[in-house]
Amino acid sequence: MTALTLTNINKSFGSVEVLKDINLTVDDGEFVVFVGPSGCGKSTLLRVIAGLEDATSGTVSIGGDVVNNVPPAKRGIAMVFQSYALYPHLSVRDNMALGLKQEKQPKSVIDERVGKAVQMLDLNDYIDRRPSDLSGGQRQRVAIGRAIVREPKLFLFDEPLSNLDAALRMNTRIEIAELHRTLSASMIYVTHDQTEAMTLADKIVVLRDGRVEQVGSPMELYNNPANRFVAGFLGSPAMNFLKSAPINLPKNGTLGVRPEHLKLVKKGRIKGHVTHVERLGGDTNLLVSTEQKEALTVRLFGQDSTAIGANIELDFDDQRAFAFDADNNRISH
Amino acid sequence: MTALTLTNINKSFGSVEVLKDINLTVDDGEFVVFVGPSGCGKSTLLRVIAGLEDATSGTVSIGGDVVNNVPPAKRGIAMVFQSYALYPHLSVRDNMALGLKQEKQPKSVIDERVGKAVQMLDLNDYIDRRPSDLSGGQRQRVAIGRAIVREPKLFLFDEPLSNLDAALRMNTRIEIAELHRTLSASMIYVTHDQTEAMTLADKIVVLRDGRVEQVGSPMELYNNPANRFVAGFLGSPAMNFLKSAPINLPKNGTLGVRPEHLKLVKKGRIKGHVTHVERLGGDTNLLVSTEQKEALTVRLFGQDSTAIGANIELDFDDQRAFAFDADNNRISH
Amino acid sequence: MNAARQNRLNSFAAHGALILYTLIALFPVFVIVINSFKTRKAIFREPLALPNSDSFSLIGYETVLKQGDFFLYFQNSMIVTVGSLFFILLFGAMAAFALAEYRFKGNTLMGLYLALGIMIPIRIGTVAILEMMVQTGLVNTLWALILVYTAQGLPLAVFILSEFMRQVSDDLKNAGRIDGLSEYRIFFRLVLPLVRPAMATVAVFNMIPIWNDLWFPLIIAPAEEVKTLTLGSQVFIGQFVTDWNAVLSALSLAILPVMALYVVFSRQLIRGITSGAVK
Amino acid sequence: QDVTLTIESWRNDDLAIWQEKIIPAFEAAHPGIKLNFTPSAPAEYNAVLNSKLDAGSAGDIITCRPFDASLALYEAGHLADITGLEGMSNFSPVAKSGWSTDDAAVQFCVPMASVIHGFIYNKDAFAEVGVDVPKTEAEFFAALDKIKEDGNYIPMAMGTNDQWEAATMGYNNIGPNYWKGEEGRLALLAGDQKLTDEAWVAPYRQLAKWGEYLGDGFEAQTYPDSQNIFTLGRAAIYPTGSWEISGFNGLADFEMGAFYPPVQNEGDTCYISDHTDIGIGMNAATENADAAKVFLNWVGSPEFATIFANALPGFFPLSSAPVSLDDPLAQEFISWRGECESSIRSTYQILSRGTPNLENETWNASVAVIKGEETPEAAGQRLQDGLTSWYEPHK
Amino acid sequence: MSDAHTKPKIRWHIVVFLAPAVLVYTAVMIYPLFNTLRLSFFTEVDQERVYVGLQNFHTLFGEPVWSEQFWNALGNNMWFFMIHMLVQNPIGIALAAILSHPKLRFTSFYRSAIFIPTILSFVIVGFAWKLILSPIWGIAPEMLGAVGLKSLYAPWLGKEAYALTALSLVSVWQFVGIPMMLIYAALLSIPDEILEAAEVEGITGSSAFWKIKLPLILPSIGIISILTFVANFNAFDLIYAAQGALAGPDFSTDILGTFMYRTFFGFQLQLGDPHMGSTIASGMFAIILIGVCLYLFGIQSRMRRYQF
Ligand SMILES: Nc1ncnc2c1ncn2[C@@H]1O[C@H](COP(=O)(O)OP(=O)(O)OP(=O)(O)O)[C@@H](O)[C@H]1O
Ligand SMILES: Nc1ncnc2c1ncn2[C@@H]1O[C@H](COP(=O)(O)OP(=O)(O)OP(=O)(O)O)[C@@H](O)[C@H]1O
Ligand SMILES: [Mg+2]
Ligand SMILES: [Mg+2]
Repeated sequence: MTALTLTNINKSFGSVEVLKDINLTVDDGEFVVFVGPSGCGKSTLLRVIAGLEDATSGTVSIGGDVVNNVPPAKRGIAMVFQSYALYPHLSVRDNMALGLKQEKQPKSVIDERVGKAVQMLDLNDYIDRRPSDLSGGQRQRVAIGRAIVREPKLFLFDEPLSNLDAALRMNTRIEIAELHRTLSASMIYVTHDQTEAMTLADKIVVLRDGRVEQVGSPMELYNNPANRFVAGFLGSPAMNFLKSAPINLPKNGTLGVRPEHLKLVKKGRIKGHVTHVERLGGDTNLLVSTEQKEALTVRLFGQDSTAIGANIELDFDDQRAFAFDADNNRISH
Repeated sequence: MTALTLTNINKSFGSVEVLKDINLTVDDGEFVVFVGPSGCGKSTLLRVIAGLEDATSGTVSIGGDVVNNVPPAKRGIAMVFQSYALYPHLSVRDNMALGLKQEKQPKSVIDERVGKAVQMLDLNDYIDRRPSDLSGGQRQRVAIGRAIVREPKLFLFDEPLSNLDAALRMNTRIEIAELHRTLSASMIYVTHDQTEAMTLADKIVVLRDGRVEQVGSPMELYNNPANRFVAGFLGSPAMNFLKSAPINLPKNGTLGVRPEHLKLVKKGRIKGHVTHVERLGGDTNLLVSTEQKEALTVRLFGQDSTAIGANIELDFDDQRAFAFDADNNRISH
Repeated sequence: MNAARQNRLNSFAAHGALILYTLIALFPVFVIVINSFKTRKAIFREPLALPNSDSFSLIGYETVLKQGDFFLYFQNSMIVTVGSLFFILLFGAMAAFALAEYRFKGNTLMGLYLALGIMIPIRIGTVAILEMMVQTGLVNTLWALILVYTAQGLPLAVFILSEFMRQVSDDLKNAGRIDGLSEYRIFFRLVLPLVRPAMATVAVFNMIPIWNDLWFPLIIAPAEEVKTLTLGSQVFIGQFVTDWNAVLSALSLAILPVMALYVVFSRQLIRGITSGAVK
Repeated sequence: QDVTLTIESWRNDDLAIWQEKIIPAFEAAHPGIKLNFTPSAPAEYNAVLNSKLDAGSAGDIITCRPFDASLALYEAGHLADITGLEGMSNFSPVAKSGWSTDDAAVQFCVPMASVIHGFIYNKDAFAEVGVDVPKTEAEFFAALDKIKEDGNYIPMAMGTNDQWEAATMGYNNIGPNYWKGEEGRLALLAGDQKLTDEAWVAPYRQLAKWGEYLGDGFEAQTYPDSQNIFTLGRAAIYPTGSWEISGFNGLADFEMGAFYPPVQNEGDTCYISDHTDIGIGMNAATENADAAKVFLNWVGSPEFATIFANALPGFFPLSSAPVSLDDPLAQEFISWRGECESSIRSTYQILSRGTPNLENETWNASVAVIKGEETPEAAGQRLQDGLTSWYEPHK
Repeated sequence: MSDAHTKPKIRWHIVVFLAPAVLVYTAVMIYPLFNTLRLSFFTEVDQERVYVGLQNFHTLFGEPVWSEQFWNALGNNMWFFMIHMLVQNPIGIALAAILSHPKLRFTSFYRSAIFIPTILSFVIVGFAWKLILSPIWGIAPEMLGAVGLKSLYAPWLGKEAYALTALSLVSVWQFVGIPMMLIYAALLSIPDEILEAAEVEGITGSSAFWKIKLPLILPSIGIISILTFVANFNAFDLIYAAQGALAGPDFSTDILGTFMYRTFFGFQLQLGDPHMGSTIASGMFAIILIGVCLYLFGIQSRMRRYQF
């Protein structure tokens, strides 16, 4: 069964069209991640799904029922806001418990669920503080906890981890994945983080300027991007695009090669010199300027000693390269 | 010359000690990144440097002068707040221009600097909107722009990129690096992002519970962490820690191996089975449970086809492993 | 209207309650206004009836416009009200900001001192005030009234505004400090615009007693050229005979300008004025 | 160089008359002196005037309330001594009593007007119901009964909401017949009579009977309500004073008549309250004392008396010079001066100087009695107790 | 500022911010007021002002003629205040809560309409309500009659038992706009996102009000309560306009303000007595000061404010 169906959703703020003809299905228990540039309408789409914003046209159905006229609370959703939106007058515990109390859950259930969330989010020490006495990351965890305790059918997360530190982010990410598995709830998740998108998603939705560019599993999008935008948006560092490519391209076409698919070789089709080296510990990125003055990134596994200024030659496996036409659409081989 | 010297800084909120005896030097033109778990005091330390919060004890000197009693505006700094703190009643342009107008810069200078920042941050379309009509990421960019246009001697960034999408984040990161180079301004930067920390920093300061755990260049910290905390905090996925290790360890000691240093081998010292596979496109993480029921992460370059449940054997290069004693301090070889 | 979020029933109930209360609020005003257009006999014979061809009369308005320089009074009232409000808001907001923003010795005491004034009716200080005005030669000037009303309005303004100013995000003010804004500019450019709803509220509160005051105009500025509207309308209330037509007309006329001022100020009651400022 | 005299007054009502009649007449006769009449609302007058006098911003000419209010101003040095003013010779001692020191040695205001209490009635209503003007108390109540029975008219228009009507138009209106005017009043002042004496309690007894003839809800009826009820022709009798005449003339579209308070028994001497009400004096601090004296002298002159009396029928000049009145109703009132003995209101001279204030108490008691909340005897006792507590001759 | 010397630097801006208000206020308000309150320690004997210490207070509280009036006025004042607290403020808050609903239409119309009574002068309010409640002109009886409740009618303003309550309600009618405005302004400053978060949790309508909005506007409610307290204990005009200085019937509507005014400025034949008047004013001042201090130190200091 489908957990959520969006049909021809449009949304304008005044004369600004923010969402344009969005169609999307989320299956029961599916984990869908929205990605897209800042301002492309991700939050707005979440708000339309939540019922906090009315679509200008189109229908939203949750669990098979059209919910255009159903108030947010009755949609069986929970939402984590990008701005946290904590209740400033309530302690951490009460922030989480309020929704449950509203549902008239017995105290034991409330205590248990809140206790579990607190545990999971490592908030034990702060349980009686108010939001104003918490750090940014702590606030964000409270906001996540507030959604978790409600155990809804559909979770809406708006960049829930953006303020967490790496360790906590990883933990929480794994917890969310686990939550997803155990609750078998559907989840819609907005993020800017490649790792989150790739690891969590069953399905990634790439949005751009209020339009859906492509929908698919992470590997599908990674390996088969429909167009240059998607190809460039997924993957970090981003895919390299070359105009003056060593292979056959249509007029004004572009060649796309992912940084990890470029190999340092003695003799290669691409020549250039290193302009900058980013050492990340686990891997190293070389920023290269080609003979044609195009910029490239090369991703090397492990720590590399190539120095800035070094002249290098690069090559790649044609099978792993992508070709885009003048309209930036992918040319399939 | 030193751009900033912190001497014995302590800071308490009431009875809660948030910063404990912090000593730190930032050289002229240096790019220093603060990392540490959420709530460890990073923002507080930035605020003390900015003069927005008085240290309970200790001295702050900027450019050689003790500035404990100098108001923020006179310290020659610019700050990007974690909460953005945009002026809600001013347009994007005016948000950026306000500080310059205050300095009585000629209109041409203001226009030029604002124009450049707007360009860099891709805010052209929003220049006349108010913050309330912007998306989260757009707001954050405005906040960065506001700092950039002031061209101060010392920048303070509190997680400036956490709401940006990958592409923009990378661009802005590179812009900040360039800014750093061209302005030769010193920068202090709080982030949770490994990549940002590793690529931008001349020097990383790891904080924990209000204390400095270790200071050093990114590679220094990555390759020579002083203790288990630092080792675990830097690097993504995080370092694996094993109690029951195949090498000699002191009593209650721990072995640390980075995920990328674990190799899949036919016959290895560590045996286990795969519990989960994270496919990130460019690389693949295997989550492994060892025979001793310890959890491990293995990072493989490229796309890997290992399936969940597979029994695998792992090994590592002893030279690249770390040993920690019972107090979690590193035992140097 | 937002279909998903708005329960039709609730919105009916809300409108119902508001309409009911609006009727209660307006009924007496309605009585006054319709009666100001009637002959005296009709006012008292059938106070509830609308004016009809028989009972319609503009006699009250004619009397009002004939007696005294109504437009001058009007202008005086305006000057006094707007002038006083300006100083109340400016000085009051400044003091409120100092109290809300800075920790300094005697902060609480100063707050209490500034609040003392709302605890005693200023009328009992009339003689001393009048003496002061006589000595400074301000008697029978609009300045005298403006000064008195400013002093009278300050305590309340400080009290309310400081409460609202505490709600303005610290990060925001700090951002301003780092941008090099002086404390004065932080006040004028950041805080003042953000407490506009509160300023409007204070303005409205103060405008009413000032506009309607009879006492101080009567005592410190009774001269013809500085008479206020309220004082001017008072002419129609006699010892034994009251010209009800004129009183009703004058009062109906006097509602309009305050109403206009109210509308001006209430425009400042803007939803979400601080939204988007902080995450 | 023209001098402008500013006149403080509570008589908003008279603004037009001053502007249209009195001021032109004076200015025509006295070039070089201009008048500026600046009345304020009666309720605030005392407070406003006192404040202005204390602060030194009051006008040159002060309209004087009778008795203690003005006496206090004189004693505080705010009103000038004008005993020697020539115009003062035009007034009788009784007329002057309202504005002289207790020993009558110093005069500080020129008497300007008095008002006479009585009852105004609706002649049409009387004709319709078929009642005659009552001469005695018995006839009075018989008439009231008849009107009440008839049901077309409220027998008597009076309310107790504003309190003062009950005392002024009730107690002090009908009272002089019982305490024999000045005789009783002076005896009370001297401590020879007490408020518990029959002469002082009896008026309350009559008042106690009034309640049933007043309109429904008279408890909440205000003074303007009463005026309107009567002038709109809804009530037959209106206990009042001559001050209403000028106002009522323009309002009532029926013919009005007046009768003085009915006596107890046919043939008894009738007493009326002919109360000195308005005086006019000079601010001791005025810089235009000479001009002010010229003006005050003119106020004392027969010329002023004639203008004033005809401009404001119902406010009768106190000047000894005879004045002829054009208004028939006013003429009716003033004619009683010849028929009956005159007196002033009992509480005004000296007796309201202490706390509790006898005038205020009388308001309160009259209301309570009319509403039946206090017996006449209890009321008398309460007032007497209050008086005894501070007034030496009664201790 | 007294602490200027002990600080390393005088924070001149604090002085500048405070100075205009403090100067104007001290000169035109505090000085005259205290100059007048001072009079409560004096009395006038033969046109001379003599110092009598606490004698006046002794008179006020010791002599039944005075003390009975004082306690009567204080009691009435309490009732006056109670009615405002129990009727005016809840209605004001309720109206503001309804009005602040984000999607409700015509709110500015309602808001203005409900606020109109507040901008009327006391003269007009007194007149209108006397006319409406008057038994003579029949508006109230007729309207009650229209719904079959004519028997409930009584000439309220003229009855000891009802007059004060009736006037309190008129005053409530007049001033409901004030708590409404303040609360409305406070409600507006609650960020939309918080309310939306609540909405998603099913906390809407009245529970959103009780659980989210009310706690967040508590500081404003505190201000309103204390303002109501102060305003009520200073009240005067409405009673004066409707019932006169003697606050009839039989002093049943006499409150401290009318009592003080009558005594201070005099009335009809009663001469003004600034000394006893100031004594009463000092008493009022003390009562209000105690109330305000209780609030400031007992309640406000414990109340949390939230920054948005
Ligand atoms: N005003 C305050 N009163 C009391 N405690 C506070 C206050 N501000 C911050 N804290 C506490 O101080 C600690 C440090 O806070 P800080 O904001 O510096 O953390 P941080 O390192 O910036 O965290 P994050 O990465 O989550 O933003 C936290 O535990 C926080 O709860
Ligand atoms: N109330 C509003 N009025 C007008 N425009 C708005 C409003 N809210 C959002 N927008 C605009 O709509 C677009 C989409 O906003 P939205 O918040 O959905 O972006 P987003 O994809 O969530 O971005 P981010 O990743 O930066 O949070 C933006 O360009 C934004 O400026
Ligand atoms: Mg968003
Ligand atoms: Mg922080």
